[in-house]
Amino acid sequence: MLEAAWLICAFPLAGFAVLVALGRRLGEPRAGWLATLAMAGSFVCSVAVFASLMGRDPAERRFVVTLFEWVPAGDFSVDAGLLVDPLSVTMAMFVTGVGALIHLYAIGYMHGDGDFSKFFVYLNLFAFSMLVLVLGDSLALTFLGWEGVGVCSYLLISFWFTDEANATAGKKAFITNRVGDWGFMLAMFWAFGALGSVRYLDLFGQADSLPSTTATAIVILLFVGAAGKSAQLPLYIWLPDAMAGPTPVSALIHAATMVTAGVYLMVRVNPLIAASDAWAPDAIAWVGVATALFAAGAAMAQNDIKKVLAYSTISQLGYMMLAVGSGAYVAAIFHMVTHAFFKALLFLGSGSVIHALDGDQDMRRYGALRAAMPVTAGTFIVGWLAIAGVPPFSGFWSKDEILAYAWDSSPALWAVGIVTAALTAFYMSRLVFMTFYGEARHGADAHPHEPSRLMTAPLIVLAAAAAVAGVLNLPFTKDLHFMGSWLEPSLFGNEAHLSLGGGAQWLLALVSMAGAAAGIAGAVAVYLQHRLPASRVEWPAAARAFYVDEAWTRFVGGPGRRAFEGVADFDAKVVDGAVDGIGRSVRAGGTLLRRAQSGFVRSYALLTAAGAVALLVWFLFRTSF
Amino acid sequence: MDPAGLSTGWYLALAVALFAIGGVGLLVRRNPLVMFMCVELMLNAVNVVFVALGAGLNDVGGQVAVFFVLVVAATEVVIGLALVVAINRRRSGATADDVSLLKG
Amino acid sequence: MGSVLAQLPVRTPPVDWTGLLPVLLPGAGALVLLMIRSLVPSRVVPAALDAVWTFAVAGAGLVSVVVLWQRDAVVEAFGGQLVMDRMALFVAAVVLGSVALAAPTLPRYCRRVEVASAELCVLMLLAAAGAVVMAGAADLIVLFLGLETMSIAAYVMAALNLRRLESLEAGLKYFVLGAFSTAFLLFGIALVYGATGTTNLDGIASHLDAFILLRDGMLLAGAAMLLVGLGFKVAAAPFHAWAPDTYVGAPTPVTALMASAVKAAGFVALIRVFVEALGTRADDWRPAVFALACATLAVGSVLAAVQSDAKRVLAYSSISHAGFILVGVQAASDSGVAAVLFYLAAYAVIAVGSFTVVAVLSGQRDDRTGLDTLAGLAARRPALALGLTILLLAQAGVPFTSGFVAKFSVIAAAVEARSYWLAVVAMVSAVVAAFAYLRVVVAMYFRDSGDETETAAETSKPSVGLGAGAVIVAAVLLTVAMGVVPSVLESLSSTAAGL
Amino acid sequence: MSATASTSFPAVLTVLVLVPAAGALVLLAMPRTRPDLLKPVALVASAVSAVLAVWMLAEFDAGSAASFQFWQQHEWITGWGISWQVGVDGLSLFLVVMTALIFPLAIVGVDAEHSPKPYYAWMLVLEAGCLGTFVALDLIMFFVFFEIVLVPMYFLIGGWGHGRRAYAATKFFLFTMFGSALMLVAIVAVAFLHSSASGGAVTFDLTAIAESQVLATNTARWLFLAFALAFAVKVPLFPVHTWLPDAHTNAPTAGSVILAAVMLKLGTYGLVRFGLYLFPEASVYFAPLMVTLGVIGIIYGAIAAAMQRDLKRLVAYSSVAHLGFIVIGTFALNTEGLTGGVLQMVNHGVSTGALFLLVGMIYERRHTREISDLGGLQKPAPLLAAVFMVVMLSSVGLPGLNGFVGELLVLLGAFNAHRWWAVVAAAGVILAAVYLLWAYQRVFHGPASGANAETPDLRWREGLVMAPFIAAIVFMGVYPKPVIERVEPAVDAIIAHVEDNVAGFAEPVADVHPSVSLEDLARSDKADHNGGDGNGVTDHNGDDGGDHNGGGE
Amino acid sequence: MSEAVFIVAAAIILAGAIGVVASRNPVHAALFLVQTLVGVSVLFVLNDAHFLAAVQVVVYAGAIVILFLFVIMLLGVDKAEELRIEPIFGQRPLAAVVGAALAAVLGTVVVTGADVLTGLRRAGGDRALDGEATDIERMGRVLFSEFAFAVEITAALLTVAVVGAVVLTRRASRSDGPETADTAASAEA
Repeated sequence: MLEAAWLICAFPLAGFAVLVALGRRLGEPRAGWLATLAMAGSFVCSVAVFASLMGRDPAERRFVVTLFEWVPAGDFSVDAGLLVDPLSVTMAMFVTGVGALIHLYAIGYMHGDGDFSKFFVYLNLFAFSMLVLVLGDSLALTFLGWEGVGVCSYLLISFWFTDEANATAGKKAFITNRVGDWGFMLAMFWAFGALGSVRYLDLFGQADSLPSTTATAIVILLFVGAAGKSAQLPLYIWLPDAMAGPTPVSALIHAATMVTAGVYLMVRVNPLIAASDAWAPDAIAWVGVATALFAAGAAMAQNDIKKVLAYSTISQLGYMMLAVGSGAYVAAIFHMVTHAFFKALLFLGSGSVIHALDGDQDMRRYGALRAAMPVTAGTFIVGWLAIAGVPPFSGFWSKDEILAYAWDSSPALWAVGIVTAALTAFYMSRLVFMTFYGEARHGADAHPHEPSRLMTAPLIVLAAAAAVAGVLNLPFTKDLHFMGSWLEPSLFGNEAHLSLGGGAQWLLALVSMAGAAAGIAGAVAVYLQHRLPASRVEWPAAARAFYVDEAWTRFVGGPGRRAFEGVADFDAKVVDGAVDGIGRSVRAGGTLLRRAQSGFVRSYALLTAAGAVALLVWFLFRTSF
Repeated sequence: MDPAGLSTGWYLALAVALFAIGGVGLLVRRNPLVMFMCVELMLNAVNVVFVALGAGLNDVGGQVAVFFVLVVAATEVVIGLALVVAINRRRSGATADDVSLLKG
Repeated sequence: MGSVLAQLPVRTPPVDWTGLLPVLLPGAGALVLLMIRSLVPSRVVPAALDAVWTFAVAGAGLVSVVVLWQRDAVVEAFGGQLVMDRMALFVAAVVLGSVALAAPTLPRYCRRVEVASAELCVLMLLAAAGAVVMAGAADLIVLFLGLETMSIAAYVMAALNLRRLESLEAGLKYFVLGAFSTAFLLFGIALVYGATGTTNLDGIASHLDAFILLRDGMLLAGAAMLLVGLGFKVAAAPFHAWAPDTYVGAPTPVTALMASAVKAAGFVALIRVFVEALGTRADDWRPAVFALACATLAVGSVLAAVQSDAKRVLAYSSISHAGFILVGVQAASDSGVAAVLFYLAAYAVIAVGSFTVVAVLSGQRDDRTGLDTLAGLAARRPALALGLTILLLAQAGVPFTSGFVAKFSVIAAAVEARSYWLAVVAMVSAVVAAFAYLRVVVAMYFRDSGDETETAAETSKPSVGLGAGAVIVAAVLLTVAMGVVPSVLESLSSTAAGL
Repeated sequence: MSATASTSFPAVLTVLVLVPAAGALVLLAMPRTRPDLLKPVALVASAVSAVLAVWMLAEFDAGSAASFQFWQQHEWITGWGISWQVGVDGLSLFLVVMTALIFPLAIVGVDAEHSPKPYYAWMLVLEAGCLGTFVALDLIMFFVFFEIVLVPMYFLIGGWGHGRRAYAATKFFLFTMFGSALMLVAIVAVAFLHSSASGGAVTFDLTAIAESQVLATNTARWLFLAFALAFAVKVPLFPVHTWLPDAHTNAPTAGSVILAAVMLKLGTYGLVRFGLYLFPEASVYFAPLMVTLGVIGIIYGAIAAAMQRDLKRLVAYSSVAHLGFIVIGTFALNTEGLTGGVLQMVNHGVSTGALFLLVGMIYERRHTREISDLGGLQKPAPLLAAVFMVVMLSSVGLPGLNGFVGELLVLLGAFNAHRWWAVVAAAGVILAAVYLLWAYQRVFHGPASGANAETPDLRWREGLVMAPFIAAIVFMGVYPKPVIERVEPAVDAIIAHVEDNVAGFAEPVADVHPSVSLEDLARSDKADHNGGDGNGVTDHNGDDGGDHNGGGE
Repeated sequence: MSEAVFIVAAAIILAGAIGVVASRNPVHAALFLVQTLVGVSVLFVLNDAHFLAAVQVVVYAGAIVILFLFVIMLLGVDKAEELRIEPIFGQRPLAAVVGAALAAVLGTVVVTGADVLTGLRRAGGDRALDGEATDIERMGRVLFSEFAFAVEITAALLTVAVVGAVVLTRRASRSDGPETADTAASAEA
């Protein structure tokens, strides 16, 4: 079955091709169904691959499917090949799984849109690129998927392009990502320069032969790329704007899958991290935790429901990076999966809320919706408990594991993590209370209602997953550490081993539970019992995300633009001016010489005589008397 | 008899002077006729040179050359005068400076 | 005793009449035409006779040249004074060819502009005869006489459009300056004679080979004066000033002849005197020619770029071409001579062709040559415009035209002689000159003749006429042919240069 | 380099060049009464050479791509050692094919706005000239074709252009002519110096001169500069690029297409064939200079492009940036870089050619190229927008499309040769996204108002013209191997030539390690397991990464 | 003796030359020219070129100068030319400088180079001046042997002169008077 791993990518690609060819003719809803089927097919394939991989001895759980030689030039040679190993298959499974659900949901959500089929074209293309990213057997191929998902997100964010804001958001996303990609490319070149190959197997096998500085450089550059994709500081700025896209897009791309690519990449290259200087992982960890705290703070004061979720996504990604930085690769992946479940759930839920309120995204006009849309509310609440870190929901387990490793790597990280956890609990509760509890604040004309089955079904499935995904990797005994042992072959024993004993772990867990409880309590106090006005906690600085984005915008729009215009003027005036100047000076010389051609025969004679004298003088010099 | 009694240099010096005077004359006079006369002066300077050098070389070639120079001088004068006549038909009393329509 | 000597017979030199034909045919043809015209009343013979006759005579001359070319021995046409070697024959061919090319335009032109065609043709032929004499001259005196024959005829022809004051002015300027430079030339001859004791070119060369002059002042001064005189004939700066005015004032077909035949004769004289006779002193005169070439190139191209009159553009461009040819002279080598000859042939065709186009367009008084009169020519007369364009591009040195090959050959000669900077200067000035040609092209193609008020009647659809048309077509075809398969002309010119 | 003639059709290249020229003559001879026949005739002429080119591509022996194939030599100007010598190797093969294919497309795609006869005639002359330049193996012959292309392009710009066409045409002509003026002197000098140094007769045979490196180092450097100037103008490199925007902007659509797709390549191709091959030492010596100029071009061109208000001008400046990549790839002087450079020549030809076609279509519809006048076109013209998007992405260098492969290889090569320049150059990739996406947004996104709302979508014919471009873009992005494996041998030969003739120069390559197989990894895992399977080994934890022991030992 | 003659002749010549240049009235100039010509012929005599001396006087003084005078009278341009003003800026000073330079340079070269003639002294032959023959005989022989062709060409030269003179002085068929505006315009072009 492993040889057929390429089918995983083939399905969405086929779907894409078919939809491009005759998507318009298929029309709604058939186009959507086709796309969904493609995703389902590829999900089935990945499960099959997973199964056959399980059948092998752990050390044999790696497999390379080489389709064809892609770019062979000199020493540089990359194949279009897939690296099938526990890590990539895990990713593939949840990408396709969650993807399929979101496709299903989208059929309902995009109902009636003019470009219905085009939407699914993009979605399938995205899925394909994402799978290439995940399964690619070399940095180059991963980069192919990497940029592919970037483009798809660009296309999907600006899907409703008639609105300038969407278009701008899409452009912003792509360009910001490109900044990251710059790092990725350089890392790729450097790896090639140092090892003569960008195939993962070579990188893994020879990581230790790298000088640690080189390894560090490569890792940091890759992290720049990852920071772009996974919206870490300071390149996160595109993600909040990306919410301009249709909600399924936000759920699939900007919550569940694409944004986690950065984390995946860092986990993927763990041997390089292992080979690099100590400060590299620390830097990653700190950036991650800083992002987590920062985003959580921003999320506390947002009123746009999707913005809240966006910032919370950033914050959760920060957690994952923290995990990567502290060597808890399994925890990172674990949290990535659980996060994929509950964040997708939350987004889809918010989607159906927005749907129900005819596209209104402002929570201040929500409230008391749980009566109107029980299913949505119920599932949403599950998601909330999961992300807030309330046991036994999945989020608790993954986040707790990360924090444990963080403590192990340095208590400071852990402390920030805990604070973030509390904030997370707070703002998520705030969101839930403002949306589903309290008194209805929406206009009378709005009639909130439960969306169609198509949309609720995915919610329920995801809710279930979000609730129980914790069992994937229970900390109690090594045998319950399913994911850990499953991912072993992909981590080459670079996974940090927890040094603190069970008791300490229990203690940390309790603290984090306390943090979550505190956060929820605070939210209850403010938004249900109104003990103190919301304005006290929603400081404007947080509402404006601490002005980072403004700063960027002002720089690009101000000095940046002026510099560019300066260059353009330089080209027009100086460089081109010089060229025209030469021409002009020649003409000037000509007009000057014309004076000599005065028309007076006697001046001509004078000129002739002068010339004669000159010649005579020259020959006089040559004479020998 | 022996012309070398008197060095060729003297003749040449004289010729050079004559040539220069003629040249300057052509440059400073506006009346075309006088300009032609100046050309004649220059040609005569040449003649002197030819004869003197011929004598110095004990060779008749110089005298032969002078003979042809005379012929050419004559023809040139004829054409020159014809031109002056033709121009004066159109513009009587035209000086060399007056015919300067073409310039630049 | 003297009486004794008087008894001795005068040994008149042997004459090879066929060898003399290239001179004899145009000269005698001129006289015959003169007689016909002066004896036979003009209503009896058609007006076109002059041109036809001229064409025929020049053609015959060409034939005789071809015949002589077949002989491999050097033809001593008239004792040791006129030696029709291959170079002389080549130049004779160029001269006669340009006359033949210039002639067909005349009937219509003379009728339109009211120029005395008979005299014009007579003078053309005599000038040609003089030019051929220059080409074959083995003696400075002969050279000088040939030059005068040609020049004086040219002075007259320049002034021949009596109704146009500019024409007379052109004649006068050409004449005054010509006479002035003749004086220098003669002085030069005299000094060289004094320095070497002979006026015979081979004599001079062998004398300079045989003896190392302790005092070469006289020789070099002579060289300088000769350079002035001949430089004037080929319009090398700073002796060029006459050229633009004369070219513009003279009747256009005459201008064509001046740019082709007269230039060719002047350059062959330059080669005979400097490369052949004074070849041993090349180190002395090459730098001077270097300077002249640079000045000529610069003046010609830069001034051409700022003209607003097509004829004047061509005039200055012909100066810059002279500069290019000087580059070949400066090389002072056989390949340099070959390059010069090639260039002369190529440029003669181009020049006659271009000036013929101008002649066709120049209107009743032969003065409508401004660039604005060319405006929109492409729309009115596409073929004519295309022809002129090709000729102009050839002058700019665009590949697949004779112009490119010519430029290439002189550049090659210069580089071979290690004068790289001259080559560079030449190429750069070629770019500047190209700008001038492009302005003409722009006028013809990219500017529509908007201000067609009173000129419309005359210039809107100029009638080319059979003769001129044939000439232009021939010129264009030759230009392109020489560009695509240059090897023919190349081998001819190298043979002529003794390579 | 050895040379082999084609047995089945020895004269193919000569015919390839002559067919369009003959077509031009035929056009001139066509009766004025049948203007409708002009375009078909032109199309046939160019199509014939296209077919020949494709046949040649099929016949081309990839195995011996380093040697000149379809080689043929005739006497031309024997007296001066000039011969008609043609042949293609891996370097020129795809340029020839691309040229031969793009011309028919340009002729089909764009109608002459007026006076079709001269228009198509000039197009064919232009085609002959371009093909001639790519196949010429004699210095003079190369120069001749290199120069002759100016004329038709001059008339195309001046006669069928817009705006300040006369100015642009003249500027183009003189600027490029000036560039090549010195090259002629250099060419002649090379030939003479070669013959005097090697004692043979004067010859302009490229291979003969290049293979016997007899010139003195300093002389060669000077001559290289003269050549480089000519090519730098054509490429164009900063700071001699300013003819390009004017020419492109004012040229008719087909003109800009050819200019961008084919004529700029004359410069880059020249740099390889007559720079590296003829003057290896000088190329190495001046490589830093050229790379610097290339990098400047990349950044500078991109920034300038971003600030243009005229869509066509924007694309023109983008060419400056893209050609910069080609130059740094060329002067990285290693296989990856040079291969990437050659690849990028073709890629840029395809994508920028397509871009200019699209811009032309937009202009045709809206009669303006001012970006500010356009907007929201995607609504009325989704297909046009989609095609534009694909082409744009390929020009941005998106993996999976052709632009990426070239850029990747170029940067890889450059990174090994001039690391920090490559770092800067890679930033150009960001800028490319900036100006192109911004332009796309301003033109296609947003609300469509007024005339923009009525913009008609792609017509059938236009679609058919664009289809080959899209196909090429995708194919060369997904499966460039067939192209690369024909280019690379020639590239290796050039690099080897440089290495042989330059003392102390070694191709800057990556230090390659033996490839690692799954088995090796598995084995190392075993070791790792046995070592690491004990109770919590503490030296494995996150913060002291210094002594992480990675997967293999 | 000969020195004295030379000095006198030189004085006459130079005086005449200066007269030509300086005299305001063309008629006077012509007469000064005659003076110079005669002086030159004296120098010829001094060099035993009696034939040339004769020709000099006959052709030049007799024919050419008369021709000049005829034309002067014909055109009535015998009015005095205003010599004090010089329309062209800087013409005279420059002319003076150039003339002086010319004289100086030529002088140095020629005089220094001439007292030892580098040319070969021919012994005997038709060309030798110290042979028995009279100079007329000598010239005759050389002219019709060595320079026969040159003599022939003078025929063509004279023909040109005749034709030229005729065609130029013949009244133009339809002369359109003093030039009009558009002539000037075309001249500007």
